Amino acid sequence: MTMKIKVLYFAALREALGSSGETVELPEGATTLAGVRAVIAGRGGAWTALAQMKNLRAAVNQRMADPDDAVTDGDEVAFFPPVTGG
Amino acid sequence: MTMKIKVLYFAALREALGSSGETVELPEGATTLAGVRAVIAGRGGAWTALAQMKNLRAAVNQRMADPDDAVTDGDEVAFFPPVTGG
Amino acid sequence: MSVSVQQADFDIGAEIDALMAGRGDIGAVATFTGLVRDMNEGSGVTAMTLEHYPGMTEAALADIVEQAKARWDILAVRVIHRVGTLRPADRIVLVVVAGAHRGEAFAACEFIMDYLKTRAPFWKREDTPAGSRWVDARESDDSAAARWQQD
Amino acid sequence: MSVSVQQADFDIGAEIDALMAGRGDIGAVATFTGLVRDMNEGSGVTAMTLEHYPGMTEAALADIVEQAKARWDILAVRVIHRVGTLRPADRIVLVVVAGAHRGEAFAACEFIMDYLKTRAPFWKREDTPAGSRWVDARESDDSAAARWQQD
Repeated sequence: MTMKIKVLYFAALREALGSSGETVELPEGATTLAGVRAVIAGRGGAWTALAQMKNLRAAVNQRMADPDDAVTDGDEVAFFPPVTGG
Repeated sequence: MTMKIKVLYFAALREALGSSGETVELPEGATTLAGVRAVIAGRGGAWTALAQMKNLRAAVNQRMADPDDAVTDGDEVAFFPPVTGG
Repeated sequence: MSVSVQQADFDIGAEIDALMAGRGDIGAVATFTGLVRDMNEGSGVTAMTLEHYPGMTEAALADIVEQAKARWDILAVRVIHRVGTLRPADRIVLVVVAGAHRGEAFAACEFIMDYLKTRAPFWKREDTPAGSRWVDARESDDSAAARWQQD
Repeated sequence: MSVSVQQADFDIGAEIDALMAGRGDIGAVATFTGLVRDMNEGSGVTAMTLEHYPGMTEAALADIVEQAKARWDILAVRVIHRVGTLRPADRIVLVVVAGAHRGEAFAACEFIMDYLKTRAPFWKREDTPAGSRWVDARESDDSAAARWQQD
């Protein structure tokens, strides 16, 4: 069964990718946040920003998440630079 | 030469003494804050409150002061309970 | 509602009054307001734009407030964070913590700011004479948040 | 004038605005407001009267502010302490500290309150259903002030 997730990009990463988000179909075996990141960066071109950007942070279903955290069908995943509000 | 100082009393001490202040002529030898306190408490009656009140604080010329601090002619001395503002 | 993300400015006095309304048990109110400075890292700043992650922002702020309430004996909290374009001297963020005593109000207010700075999804972009740039996260913000970690 | 002792109430927002007026270098404003609680030590409080030592009060507050300015890199400070008779939920004291960054604003604001509590000559008398009583100094206020002592 193919997993479909929603992926969002914010701030400098959004600008580098030229995208604020997309729906991504995950290949088999991509079951963690790190896996999702590798799949998208693997497209090459501007998408390599996802691999190269320093200190990239991520959330799964709107909660801060770590690279090893699981990603499953229907999840909302977000990638972004360290936050700078306040 | 006799030393004359102004002495002020505040809060619960003022009420216990029934006085908010007075001019005091100091006998020879009373040259510290502790000396001033002993002279006034030595009058007996209500004035013993000055010796008995726990944790009494004092100021000389409107600055917090210690028992050993010097008192000289014309000074303004104040005795009061620990402060409770704020 | 104790948390708001909004474009509109806020009135600190009115926010405190709203927290206090009808209650006499509050003895201490600590507040923090963050503002846009006209200089940052040596460059003049003419405007600042705040981007955020709608949905997660509100959830993250609510979570930070819950953590503060679990940790300190406080009575009421209000957090407002603005988004959109702001100018120097504009208010960005407000945290108000009310409690019976000052020590807990101060600690909870500072905790909320430190956590907000590292865990709430806001990003600042500054306009300077040399162009627009994203503000870099400060190492000191990570260490400020880290000191609240409990074992 | 950065220090006031007055009977009149104060407006926190207006005080912050006055400190900020005409400047763009302030990034952080920490405030503390102390209020009259309707209960203390298990008794209802119907009113509170604040006595002070005119002259020394202003000097003590100014000295506390100078110590804070010498110790932290802060830009502006405002302290207002009310005297006379107040009711539950009335404001008693306001400390506002403005700086470039939040850590120093928070620390200086808390320092000023801790020192004010132990070194500024104010005394509170509470009216309760059982009569009027002077508020006892709290041991915790001495220890709060003591932690700022430098060797």
